[in-house]
Amino acid sequence: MVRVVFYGKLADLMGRERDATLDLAAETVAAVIRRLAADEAAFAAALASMRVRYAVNDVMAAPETTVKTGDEIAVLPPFSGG
Amino acid sequence: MVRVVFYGKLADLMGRERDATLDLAAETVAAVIRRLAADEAAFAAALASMRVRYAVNDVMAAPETTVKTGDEIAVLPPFSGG
Amino acid sequence: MIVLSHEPIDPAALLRDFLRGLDDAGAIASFVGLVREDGGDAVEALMLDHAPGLTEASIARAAADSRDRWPLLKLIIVHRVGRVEVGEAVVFIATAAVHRRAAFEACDFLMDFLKTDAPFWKKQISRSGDKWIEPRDGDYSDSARWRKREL
Amino acid sequence: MIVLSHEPIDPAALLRDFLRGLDDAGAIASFVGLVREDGGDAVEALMLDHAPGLTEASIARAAADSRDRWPLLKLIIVHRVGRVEVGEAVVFIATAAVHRRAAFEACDFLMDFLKTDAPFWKKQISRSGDKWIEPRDGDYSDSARWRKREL
Repeated sequence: MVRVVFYGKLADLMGRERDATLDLAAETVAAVIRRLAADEAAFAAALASMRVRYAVNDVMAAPETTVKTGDEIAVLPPFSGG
Repeated sequence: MVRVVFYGKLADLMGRERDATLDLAAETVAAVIRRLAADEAAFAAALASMRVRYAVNDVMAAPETTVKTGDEIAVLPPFSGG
Repeated sequence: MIVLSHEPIDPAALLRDFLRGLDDAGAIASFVGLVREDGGDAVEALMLDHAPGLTEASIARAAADSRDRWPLLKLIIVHRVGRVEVGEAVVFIATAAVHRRAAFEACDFLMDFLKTDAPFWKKQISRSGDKWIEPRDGDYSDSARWRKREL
Repeated sequence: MIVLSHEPIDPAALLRDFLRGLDDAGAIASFVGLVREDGGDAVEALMLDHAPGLTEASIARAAADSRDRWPLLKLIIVHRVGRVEVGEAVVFIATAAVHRRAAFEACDFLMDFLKTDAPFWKKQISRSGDKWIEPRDGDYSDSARWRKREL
């Protein structure tokens, strides 16, 4: 099980966080997100429409980064601060 | 008679202001300043060592500008504000 | 100093504190970003989402980067999170240096960073509905200025 | 607003006043110049000479010029004259615009103007003696940036 946390407009769509099961002991961020998107057309459409970045345990991470049980994936739409 | 007003390091040298006589009804700023410098070697040296600008009656003016009785010439060493 | 504030911030008071004990610094640049009425659209507030932990770490890295690039004597970055009403300050930055070029450039750099590269998400709340704000094209090109300079 | 002040100025209070009633402006850049200790030389104060009338008119022209170049909603320039003690502010500038680039650039432009093109003369008073300060080479090249842009 990993926790997936959504921010910005993705939090409006998915809620702040979800628990996601892992099919293997270690999977990539991309695989976890792909599985969530397969179940939710609106999330899949949102991912396709913007450049999303990820963080694992509060560190920016490429989609190829592997996660294991207990890790937290942050799903980050384009930033806009200031 | 014109009033000549000095600023910055030139005021330390010449005092804030002097009255200068005119040889003609209208003379150039350059002529008035040249006459003052002829009498004061330190002022002549200072003029030679820096780029001095002039104003006549509170308006920036070229050395060729003519002045008449009652006018005020400001003698301006390089600016440094802020 | 880096602060994420859930409460309204007072830029003038922050500037007053910042100016204390700056005997060696001649130049202080600062920036205030206010939530503004957006033309016809009656904006009521911004909602600022952030990623606790990640956002602070990201700003801390940008602050360290600015100190590597410019000889700064002091800097402060204060950013609101949560609901920010129209007319309130979203952000306050101040930078201090011996000479003004360093202070100006670092302040400018840090604002560009906050606009496009810090984990914040801004939703505009207005009478006509809510919408998520994306950076303007100008914000991206502003940020790119600092990357070009590295080449 | 342009002010030449014989009395100490309070940049934080000036910023507070400036921020009032800026509903349409999202971006406020400001600059504070302080009299600083000059390394080993124990500076006590600056004496700022100016040419009453000429100095105000010159700053007013630069302010109008900045409004021609950038879409400014408000600006303030406050400059000390007379004796300014170490640690006191010599100058405060603030500029307000819808977007930050205009505010930053106008503030930067006005400071460059004050350093090299406004009729002020600065004498440094220190324990080792008094000396008139000339702009640094960097001040002249900073000012020249805005003239190049006109070509």
